[in-house]
Amino acid sequence: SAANAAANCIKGDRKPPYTIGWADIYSVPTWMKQTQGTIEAEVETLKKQGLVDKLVVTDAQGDANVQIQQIQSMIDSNIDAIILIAGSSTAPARVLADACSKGIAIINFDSLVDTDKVTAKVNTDSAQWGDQAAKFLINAIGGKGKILILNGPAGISVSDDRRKGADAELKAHPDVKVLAETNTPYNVAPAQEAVTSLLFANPEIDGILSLGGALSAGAVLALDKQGREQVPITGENARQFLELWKEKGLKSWATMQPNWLGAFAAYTAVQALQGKDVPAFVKIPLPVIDNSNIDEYLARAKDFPADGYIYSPYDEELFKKLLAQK
Amino acid sequence: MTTVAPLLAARGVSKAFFGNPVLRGVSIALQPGRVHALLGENGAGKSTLINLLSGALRPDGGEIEVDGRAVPRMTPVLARQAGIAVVQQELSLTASLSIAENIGLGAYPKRFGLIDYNELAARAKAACELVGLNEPLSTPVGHLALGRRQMVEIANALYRKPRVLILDEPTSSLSATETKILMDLLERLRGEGIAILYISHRLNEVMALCQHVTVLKDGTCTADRPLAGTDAAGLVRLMVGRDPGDLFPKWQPAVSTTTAITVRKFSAGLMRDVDLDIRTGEVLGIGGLVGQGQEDLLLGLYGAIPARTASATVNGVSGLPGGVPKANALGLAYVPADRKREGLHLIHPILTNMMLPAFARLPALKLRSRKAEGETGRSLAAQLAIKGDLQRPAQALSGGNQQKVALAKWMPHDPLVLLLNDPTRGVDVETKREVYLMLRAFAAAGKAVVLLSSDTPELVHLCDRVAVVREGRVAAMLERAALSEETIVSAAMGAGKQKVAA
Amino acid sequence: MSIVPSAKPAGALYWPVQAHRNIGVRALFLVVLAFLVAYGVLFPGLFTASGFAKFTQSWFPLALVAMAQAILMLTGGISLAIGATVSLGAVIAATTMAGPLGVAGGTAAVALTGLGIGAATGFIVVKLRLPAIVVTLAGSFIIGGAALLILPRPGGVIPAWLSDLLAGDTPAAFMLLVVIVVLWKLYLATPLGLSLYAAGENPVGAYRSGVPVDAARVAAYAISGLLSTGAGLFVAAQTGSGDPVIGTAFTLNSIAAAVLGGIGFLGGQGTMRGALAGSLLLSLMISVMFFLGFTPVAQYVAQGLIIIGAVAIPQIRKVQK
Amino acid sequence: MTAWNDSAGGKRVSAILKSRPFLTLAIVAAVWIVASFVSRGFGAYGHLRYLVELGAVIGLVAAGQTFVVIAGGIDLSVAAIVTVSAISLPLLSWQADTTGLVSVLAVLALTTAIGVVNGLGVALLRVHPMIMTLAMATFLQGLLIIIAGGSAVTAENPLVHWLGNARPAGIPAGIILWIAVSAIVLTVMHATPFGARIFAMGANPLAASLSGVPITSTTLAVYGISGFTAGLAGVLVLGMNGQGYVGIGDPYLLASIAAVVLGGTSILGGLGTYAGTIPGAVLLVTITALITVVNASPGWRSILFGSLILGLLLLSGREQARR
Ligand SMILES: Nc1ncnc2c1ncn2[C@@H]1O[C@H](COP(=O)(O)OP(=O)(O)OP(=O)(O)O)[C@@H](O)[C@H]1O
Ligand SMILES: Nc1ncnc2c1ncn2[C@@H]1O[C@H](COP(=O)(O)OP(=O)(O)OP(=O)(O)O)[C@@H](O)[C@H]1O
Ligand SMILES: [Mg+2]
Ligand SMILES: [Mg+2]
Repeated sequence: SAANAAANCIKGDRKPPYTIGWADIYSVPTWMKQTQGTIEAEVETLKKQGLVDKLVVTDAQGDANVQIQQIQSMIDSNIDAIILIAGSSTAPARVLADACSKGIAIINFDSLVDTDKVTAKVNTDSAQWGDQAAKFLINAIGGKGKILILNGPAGISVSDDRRKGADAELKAHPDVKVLAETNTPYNVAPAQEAVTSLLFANPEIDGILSLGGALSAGAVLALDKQGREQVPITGENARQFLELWKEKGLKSWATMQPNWLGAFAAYTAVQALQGKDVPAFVKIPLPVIDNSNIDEYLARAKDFPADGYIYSPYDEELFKKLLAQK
Repeated sequence: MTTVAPLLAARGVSKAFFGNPVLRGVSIALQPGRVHALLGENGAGKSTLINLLSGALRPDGGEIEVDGRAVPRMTPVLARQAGIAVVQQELSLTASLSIAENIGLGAYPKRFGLIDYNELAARAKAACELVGLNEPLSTPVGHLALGRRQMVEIANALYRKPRVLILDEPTSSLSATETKILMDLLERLRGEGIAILYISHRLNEVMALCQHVTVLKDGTCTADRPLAGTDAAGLVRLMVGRDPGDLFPKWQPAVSTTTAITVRKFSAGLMRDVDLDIRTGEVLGIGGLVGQGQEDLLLGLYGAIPARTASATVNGVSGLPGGVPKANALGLAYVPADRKREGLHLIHPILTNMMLPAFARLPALKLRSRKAEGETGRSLAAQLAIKGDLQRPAQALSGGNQQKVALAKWMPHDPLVLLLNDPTRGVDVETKREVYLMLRAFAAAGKAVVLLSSDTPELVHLCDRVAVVREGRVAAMLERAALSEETIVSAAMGAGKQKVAA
Repeated sequence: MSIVPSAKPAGALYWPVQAHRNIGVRALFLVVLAFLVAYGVLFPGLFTASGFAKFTQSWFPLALVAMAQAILMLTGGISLAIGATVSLGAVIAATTMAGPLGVAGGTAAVALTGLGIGAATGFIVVKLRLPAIVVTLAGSFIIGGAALLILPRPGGVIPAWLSDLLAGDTPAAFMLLVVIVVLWKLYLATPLGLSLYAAGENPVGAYRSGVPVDAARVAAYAISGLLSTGAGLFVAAQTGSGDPVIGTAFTLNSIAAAVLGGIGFLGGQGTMRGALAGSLLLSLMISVMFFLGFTPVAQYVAQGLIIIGAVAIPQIRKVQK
Repeated sequence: MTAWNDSAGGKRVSAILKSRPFLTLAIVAAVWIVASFVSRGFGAYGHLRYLVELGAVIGLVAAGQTFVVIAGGIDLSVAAIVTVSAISLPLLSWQADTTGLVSVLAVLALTTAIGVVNGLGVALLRVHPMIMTLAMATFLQGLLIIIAGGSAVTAENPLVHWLGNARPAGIPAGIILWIAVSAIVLTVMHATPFGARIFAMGANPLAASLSGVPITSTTLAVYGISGFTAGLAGVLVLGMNGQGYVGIGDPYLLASIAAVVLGGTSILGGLGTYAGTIPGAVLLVTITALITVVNASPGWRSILFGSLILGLLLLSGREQARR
């Protein structure tokens, strides 16, 4: 009954095999496709264990309103679990509360919703991301100099959180001067265009604080095409960036939003449905890529799409450990 | 002479477009109880003058007076308040609205701020009855034939109970019956003391209806006088400034026995199971009441609408063309009736309009020769008396001149069969004469002409044979000897049916 | 008056006129009906109060933006700023309603913003004679920027009772839609409202007949703005908060819904009932495809096919006739 | 009246000075001059050259879009086609194809075919262009799910790399490509019967059809051209970024339409020229770059961008009354 259920939203009345709903916000981008790949792999494993019988996938085509409607349909079809990347950090809150009240396990990862009416949220710490990236960069340029900040789209919580996370470090180093900031989609081309213009307008720069996605590759290409010296730059685990890093011998640091968050979310949903205790927030430690381990990542590059992300390895042990942490 | 102040008058008005003077010091006065004719060649400035009178355009100089008082800034709204209604040719209608909504357009009766549909229905019905429109009032205007739309337009003007009624070529798309209704109506309105300004290129109408005439030539007033004591020839003299020749050319039949087009059991649109032979060297008229399927006959032969036939031969090739490009390749050319919608590219230069059939036939990527195009264009313009810069957009031409362009563009291709849909609609007499001469010359050269016309005299005097169409069939095929306005009209009405069939 | 048939039964003209307007959208109505039936069969819960409520709630904002787009297209205009305007409406609602302005003040602020933006756009397009598509493209950046200024990241709050009222288990959204449709019918029965058609299809002729062409067009833009921010308010209520980029997808969806509903681009062609049916089809499609278990790839392909089919089949039938 | 104004040559000069393309060009020049005073590096030769190179991508997409718009349509699938082109090139690579030319041609054939399908829907099914191309964009999204990330190969196509990076005689290859395409487009548009048919079709399709213009095949050709130039833009943008990705074409949908209209082509069809689209494309990238270097919050930058477009439209964009 509901009283002795362990995790949020779980009433203990759902029996395996479970049907899992994957409410994808937009299935076309490569990162999403890779993430879906890890979910499908995990579901296969769970199927073999007799825990899951079906994975239902919806694609909101980038529209948060459609995602809400699709989650509603999942509720209507009495699905057992919903895993989702939110199209808006606020919009799905009410529909999720509905789902929660119906005893559906909800695991929200990557882009989170501001609500506690979910079974668990799974994510890296965006503020920490910004903080660590800023630390590396400031250190790499010797505590002073002129930098550019590249960030994801405006109006999105993730990009805003990462940027805010960098604030403390930047304030602590008044000698680090931010020449310009831009917001673009997390893609190569717009970053390359923006950085090219910024470089012409600000000929002297010492470092680039790039906060995710494929922005860093764009910046490196921009510097390269102008025949400029590369500067210290932060980034994410995009394969193109890691390859450029090696090729140009960059002074870099990268972290990642591991694609296996998806697999982990599916795993966690099943755990919660089975009555296991699941923390309301599972914080995924940020894996760090630096010169010490970049070769390990690049060695596996051929297993990943050319425009994809080389994520850190994972297995069930890791998932168990993550769930066990308090 | 007259002591009454004119209801509406222009005093020495001038108007120029982009520096080209169109009207120079023109005056006109509309008196109650009088039908006033406004005549002039195509492009003389008639439409422009009524646009000034009705406030659609503002004069560069001179004044517009209502009841003898000058109105400094005439607008369509003011004009309507002053009881002035204008019948534009098919200009002000909205296809998706119903007949009633179109008739009431711009002056809906209101109740609590909403349109009072019952009142609208009543008043629209009254207006419709005046012009003999009996279609349900809820019919969308888009479903009506051209002539019926014109009647809606007239009903729209009458709906406002005007004191001054201005009609710009109202009969050019009307059938004989509709024209008759309109003539009777105007006569009655005149009797009620309404002032009427009537523009037409059909001089017999003008002679029958009007009491006073103003003639424009090149933007100036060349005559302003009572009509009494003038004949049609006199009117033409006033318009063109010299003695008119005969309107219709003298011609000898040159019909051969070879046929240009033969169809058996031909069906397209409204036309059903028609057998027809079009011979080389003849002008074959197509007559009948408006909307009996005549247009579908031409369009079907031309491949512009789907058509079926048991057998067909077109210029020696068997089978229908089945598409406009193919029809063109077989030597067919079509000149549509509605020049603005179907005939011309109004926003494009006159020259481009003239060259379009050539562009459609030349190899797609062959380089154009601007020089050759210019020469062709100039010679066509000279041939058809189209004046002025050929780089102007076609919409800057007056209606009649637009019609000439729609015709001219086929001339360089020397088509073997000309399919003409009311080619002289809105064309002034002088141009008509030229067009008639051209058509006969064309036939004499061994080509075939199919002339669909709503102008019965044209059919009588110009055609070797006339096919009268009724309810989708050829009700009668009248040979030249049997041609007269009476035979055509009675065949069209179905009266002479037995006689002809026998 | 005389004995002229003024004593005809009420609506003797109005209803036949309406009936003629149904002709163009009959095929679409059938398609929508088929989808509704399919949805009902696949998800019987649709016929419960809460099922119906949720279903109409997901349709409602799309219905509003479809109307917002349709009214412009009827006048020969178009807007690429609908999505941004929805977002702006949402953030204004989410930042005002919990504050001193309260729900009434917040609603007024949303409505005034919509009317103001619409009227300004209309003025620029109509009076300055600039192409609507680029004016509203530029407008979408300006309006979207304003939304970002008000709420740089998702946040704000809508009073819970309002959210429960509009987007709870009540058919409030449906009632609201009915009210809006009635208001629209009333507007279309005013001289200014009906002028939309004439102003869209034949502005020169309409002007010469004394139709207030410019006023009708500017009013259409203003109403369109109001409907868009209204949709934003509803989305904010539905989600309980504001998001400065929530409306983005509505721009293209509103165009798709309107065109699906038979609204032409040249102005004066189409009916609002068609646009509403178009938006309903778009919304139904999402749920029906879910219950049929379509994969994302199949969803994309089916969506494309349904949209083309719904437009092409009536066209082809028309040609065949 | 001055003497030269009366001469034929003088007339032509004054016509050019008054024309929309020239006006747009003048605006671009003015923006460049003002911007280089405001920001030192903005007006540097290298930067302007880079802007033109970026403009080339928009310009290529907008070339097809100009054809389509003049013909009375619109193509909302160009963004998806650019992406399909950039993503599918690595998939269509063969060992034997050492220059990379064959795979580029294969991709262009694919994108042209996509355009032709658009044309089929518009001409034969009579689906409105906006709906047809929107639905096509939706289809292509489905296609992208299938092919995206499907290849672990980077685009190591020599021809594509050359296009994106080479600078023969100091001019980026992309710009050279754009110049060549522009010359062809302007010739086809204004000096061939095919071009004249397109204008006629856009201004009055009914009259054009009755004059013998083959509407169906012309429509197919127009959308095919749009697919082709969008595909070419995809190849170029792939070369410039070294890597294609899903979403790479997204910025080019609205940009191509804006470039066309800013360049003076009527969105209603029948009037316009690619000669205006060219400065229109450069104008757009210039404004984008200008906004990038302005230090302001995202909201203000967005507002500034919109206001600039609106302001420039006021200078150049009056739509003539029609119908
Ligand atoms: N808006 C305009 N812009 C430029 N030229 C115009 C305009 N309106 C009329 N014109 C020109 O003014 C002249 C007079 O045109 P108008 O339409 O008044 O002639 P019309 O007498 O009505 O001829 P028709 O007998 O053919 O109807 C024509 O040469 C026409 O080209
Ligand atoms: N460049 C132009 N721009 C806008 N309107 C124009 C232009 N040129 C001409 N017009 C309008 O078109 C009219 C010519 O076409 P219109 O249909 O009025 O001719 P019309 O002779 O009155 O036609 P019809 O004789 O068939 O009634 C001009 O009187 C003018 O009002
Ligand atoms: Mg006239
Ligand atoms: Mg005329």
